[in-house]
Parts: sequence; structure tokens; C-alpha cells
Amino acid sequence: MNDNLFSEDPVSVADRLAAEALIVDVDGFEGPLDVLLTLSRTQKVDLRKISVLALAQQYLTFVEKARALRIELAADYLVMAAWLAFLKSRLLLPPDPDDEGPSGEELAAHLAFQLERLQAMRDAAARLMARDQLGRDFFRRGQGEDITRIRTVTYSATLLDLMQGYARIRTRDEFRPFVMDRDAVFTMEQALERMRPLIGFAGTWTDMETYLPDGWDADPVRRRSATAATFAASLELVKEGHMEMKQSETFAPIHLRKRTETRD
Amino acid sequence: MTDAPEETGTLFEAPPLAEQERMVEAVLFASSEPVTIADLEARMPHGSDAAQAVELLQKRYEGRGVRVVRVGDAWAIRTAPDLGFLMQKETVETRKLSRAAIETLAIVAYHQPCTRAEIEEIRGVSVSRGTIDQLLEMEWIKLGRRRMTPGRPVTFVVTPEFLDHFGLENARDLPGLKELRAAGLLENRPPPGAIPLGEGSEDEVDEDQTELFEEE
Amino acid sequence: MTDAPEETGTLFEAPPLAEQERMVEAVLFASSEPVTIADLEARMPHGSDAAQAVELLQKRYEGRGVRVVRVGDAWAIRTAPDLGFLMQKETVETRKLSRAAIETLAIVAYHQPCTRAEIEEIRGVSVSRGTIDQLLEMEWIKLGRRRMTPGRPVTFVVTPEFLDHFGLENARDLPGLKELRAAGLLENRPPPGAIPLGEGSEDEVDEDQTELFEEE
Repeated sequence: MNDNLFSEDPVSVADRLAAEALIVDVDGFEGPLDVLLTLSRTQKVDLRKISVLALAQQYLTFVEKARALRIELAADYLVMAAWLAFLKSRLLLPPDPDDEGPSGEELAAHLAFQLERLQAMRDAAARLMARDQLGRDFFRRGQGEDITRIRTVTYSATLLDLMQGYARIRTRDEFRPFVMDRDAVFTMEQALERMRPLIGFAGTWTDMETYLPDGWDADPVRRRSATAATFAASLELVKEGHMEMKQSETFAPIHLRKRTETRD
Repeated sequence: MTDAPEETGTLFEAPPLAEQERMVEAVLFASSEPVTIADLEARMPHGSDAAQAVELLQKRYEGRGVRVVRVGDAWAIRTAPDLGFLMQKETVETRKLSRAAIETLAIVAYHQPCTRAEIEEIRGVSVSRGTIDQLLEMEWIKLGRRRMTPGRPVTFVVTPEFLDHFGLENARDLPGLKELRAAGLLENRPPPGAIPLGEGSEDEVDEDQTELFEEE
Repeated sequence: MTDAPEETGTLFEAPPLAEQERMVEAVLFASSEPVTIADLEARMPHGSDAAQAVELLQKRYEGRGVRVVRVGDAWAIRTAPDLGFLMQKETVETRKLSRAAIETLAIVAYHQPCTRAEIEEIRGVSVSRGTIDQLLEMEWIKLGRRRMTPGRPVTFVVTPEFLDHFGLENARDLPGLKELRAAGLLENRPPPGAIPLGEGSEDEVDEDQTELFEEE
């Protein structure tokens, strides 16, 4: 039969063509196990009764031929070749009583198992794909419009999401160039800059406190600085004739309003 | 029956009416649109009488949960009108909140009451109207008092629903940055040259945060 | 069978079984995706027994042009496979799967939950990321629980969509599963002399398998 497929003996033209087809087609193989499975078919026996020794020989010949034809084999094909050469020697030589590793027979049995399992999965895959398939052999309802679903979307977030989100922002912040030491100081220049555009809208008496910048009213230190700066800026604006100020009694709120031209 | 050659399908007899009825049933079911008698017959084996099969099918479905109905000059299977109520089902779909929404929510929670401008300042990017609307709609944030500053901007605060969802008694229960860092949520190294600031031990959330952020 | 008069709904008796069958029929017809018993009951009046109604309906449609089929823990109506030839218009061109993808799918289906390393071990070749991605994208496989072995690798399992596509009631119905198992071909047998991957790894596989295929 095909036992002498790769031997030195003269082979039939058909066999040689088959052998070369195998080699030329090496791209079509899905790894060394696939090659071994294909080679094993030439033994035409149940995979359980396969001669691993013969198979190892076939594979080694396959790799040699591929080399002779200058076909680049991927590393795992060569690793398999080395392993099979090792297995072959184990199977041929009498067992070394000092050797602790698995016997050649054990290794061969495992290889046979792997081949059988791969073949089994191939068969299973073929059977699976041969089943009736949705959208090809059987069909779902074509008109989805019948079912009206009132979709309510609930958004979910966990406390962890929230904290991570916050941590993310604050992490970004920490890399922002900050002038840390000036953080709690609001200058009169800043207050002036802030109040100039705003004062035009103050037609009626407005508490000076409402002019405090956002974010400066909670922390007492910051609030104090902002209040002082805003007060100083207000005095400056009154002096410039843009604004009027009044305070009904000591410690009462200070009120500001725009100075209009009709006023004297 | 006689084995007629394959190609000449016309030599076959039309399938039995019961079989034709099955075919009509399958086609009407699977088709995305109502199917005309002509279309049915074009699909069915030669010699089939689709009109008769449809009629049989229609009878079979009388009083069932679905009916065979005529739509113009075509046929379709439709749910019985009295069962329409079954089709209306409120499905609740859970979706992850977007990153922008989470961050905005986090800022409101940690800094409330908080204006939109403040959120933008903290996030460093503008906040889309949709994000705020979404959080308002979810009732996780609501409008707080207007800030008494020019323009009187609205502020946002978190709602009891928010606290409920996150299992918090109040917004002060939110872990601070130190804890976030301890929990491994913040892995950054301290920025070079950062000067530790503020050793105040204020209990106020806001101040607490300020302290935490600036420190280290 | 005493209906506690908690809600107004419970004051009504459940509709007769024939009516429940109509309801299930209407909902299953209307939905193109499988519907779970729980979902059916959520739509039906209080006290309905959707499982029983589905069973009746399934019997009613035996031999018809459409069938009531089970998909995992849900139910759907699908056309009878022998009538597929009528439906050429509805046929959706499915993406051609590569040989690697088909084999990977089969390995996941038969060995689930199955790690990538196991797929590679069985095929004797590395699995490209694209193969797994394609199957995930088609929603035929999804991530299962992590394996409790060193590295805690993720596992893959097949989905209800997979079952639906191949007309399987559940993963136990895979063709030839019993035979393969009896032949020991679904075992995760380590190569002789290999360093065992943390004790219990084999037990774990076994347990998982048992859970998936025998439990429920």
C-alpha cells in the first residue's frame, strides 16, 4: 500500500504526485497536528490502531522533503519534527531503567489520542455545519413590526464608576500647572477685572456679596480674601464714578449699584 | 408515484392541499411583507392553488392567537386584535452611563451645589446639554438654588434617588481622594514640586475635598 | 390556589388554558427572537402557566408549516426545515466561516467552558485573535466564567444565539456528544510527563462540564 510512500524505494508516479501535492500544499495545513492527521490517513487504519512510529517516520520525511524543496516551514513544524525524532528513538531503543520520564509508549498513546480527538472535533464541526441553520433552512418571523415594545432605558452606574470617574478628573487636575501658594488669595486686580463688566447690569441696589467669584464663598480663608478684594475694587469703581455704594448701618450688608448719567 | 426526471418539475403533480397549506403558512410567517397569491404560487410547486390553501389556512387560524388577514391584495399573519395588549410590554433596558455623565455626576456629588460653569472648569471640557438633561431626567441630579452671582446661574445638587441608588446616606459619605487612593483607584505619583497645603481639619465636604486634592 | 387579594390583578382568575395558549401563540408569533417562560408570564395575566400553554401549543403545531421550538430556556416559532426551499427570498447570506473558525466553534461547543489554551491544544496550532473575535461578534460564543487555575484564564461558552442558529434545544443536544464523551474524547488529558497545572485543575474542568451538560 502506501507504507512506502516516502521511502527510498521506487514509488509509483501517483504516489509521488500525492507526496509532492502534500508538500506543495503545506500552506493549506493548519499546523503540524493537521499534517500528522493527514499523513495518518495513508495508514488506512482506525486512528486508535495507528502506528505512531510509522507516522513519525512519515512526518520526518515530509519535513526533509519540504527542506529539499526549500519550503520554509514554520517553527512549530520543526519543533514537532524534533519531538517526533525523540519519540522515534524512545520507541526503538530499549527503555532506560534510570529514566524517570514517560515511556515512548505513553507518549505515542498521547499523540494517538490527540489525533483522534482532533479528527473527532473535525467530524463534529462537519456535523454541526450540516445541521439545518436559521436563515438558511428554517426561518424566524419576517415581520418584526407586530411587537411594540415600550423601551425604558435605565442607566446604571456603580459607586465604583462614580469614584473612578472622579478620581480620573482629579488625577488630571493634579498635573495641571497650579499656582498652589496663591490659591487662597483673590487680588484686587482680579476683583476689578471681574466687576467691571458686571457692574453695567446692576441697575438696582445689589448686595456686594453676590459679586464674590464662584467657588470662593465656602472656604472662610478664600471668602475673606475675596470679600476684601471685592470691597477694595468697589471703592475703586466708586472713585472712578462708575458705581454707588451704601451701607444702612454698621456690619449691615454693603449694597452696590451702577451710577447712571441722569443722576447728578 | 412516478419518478419524473428532475428538471421537468412541471411533470410533478401539485402537492396535496394540506401540504400547500403548510407551505403558505411557512411563507406568510417568514416573509417580511404581505405576500400576494401570485407571489405564493411563484414560490410553490407548479400546479399549486395558493388561493385555496390560504383560505384553508385562514379557517384553521380562526379564533386562534394569530389570524391570516388580507392586506390589500396580499396576505399576512397578524396577531389577533384582542391580544394586542400582550404585545405592549415595557422592557427595561439597562445601559452603562457614559463617561461624561459619570464625571459630571461625580462633580455634582462632590461639589454640590455646583453650576455648569464649575463643572466645566473641573472637567476641563464643556458639558453638553444632553449630559445634564440625562442626569436630570434620571432624577439623579436636580436644580438647586440659583447662585446669587451675576447671571444668577442655576446650581445642581444630587437627589435622594441618587443617594438611594448608590447606597449613600448623604453626599458626605462619598469617599475622599485619600480613600480613593488607598483603594487603588488613583495610582498617580504626586506631581513634581507639589506643595502640601492646608492642614485644616474642616468637616465640611467641600473643604475636605479641597484639602485632599491639593495635598500630596 | 387561593389568590391572595393583594393587588387588583390577583382578584381575577387566570384565563382558561386554551386562552393562555392563544396568548402564548400571539406573543411567540410576534417576536422574532426566542421568548422565555418568565417573559411570557410577565406579559400574561396573573396566575397564567406559560410553560403548560407552550407545551400545548407545541403539540398543536406538530407537522405544520411552522414549529414551536425550544432554544435554551426560551421558546420561538420557526418554519419547518423541510420548507426551506420556499424561502429563498428570505435567505440571509451568512458570512463564510473559515475552517479554523468552524473548528474553534465546534471545540467550544463540545468542550465548554473552554479556554483558548485548550482550543490550541486540541487543534495543535495557535488560535488567531480574529477567529475568536469573529465568533464573539456573531454572538455564537461568549465569555464564560474564569477558570480557577493559575492565571485565571477566561473561558468561552456557546450562546443562545448559537443554539437558535443550529436549531438546538440546548448544548446537550449537540450531535454525537454522548458518543464523544463515552470515547473519552472530550477529556482534557494532559500530555504524559507534563507538569500538572495546579492541582484540582482537572477536577475543575470536570465540574464545569458536569454543570453545563448535566445540571439544570
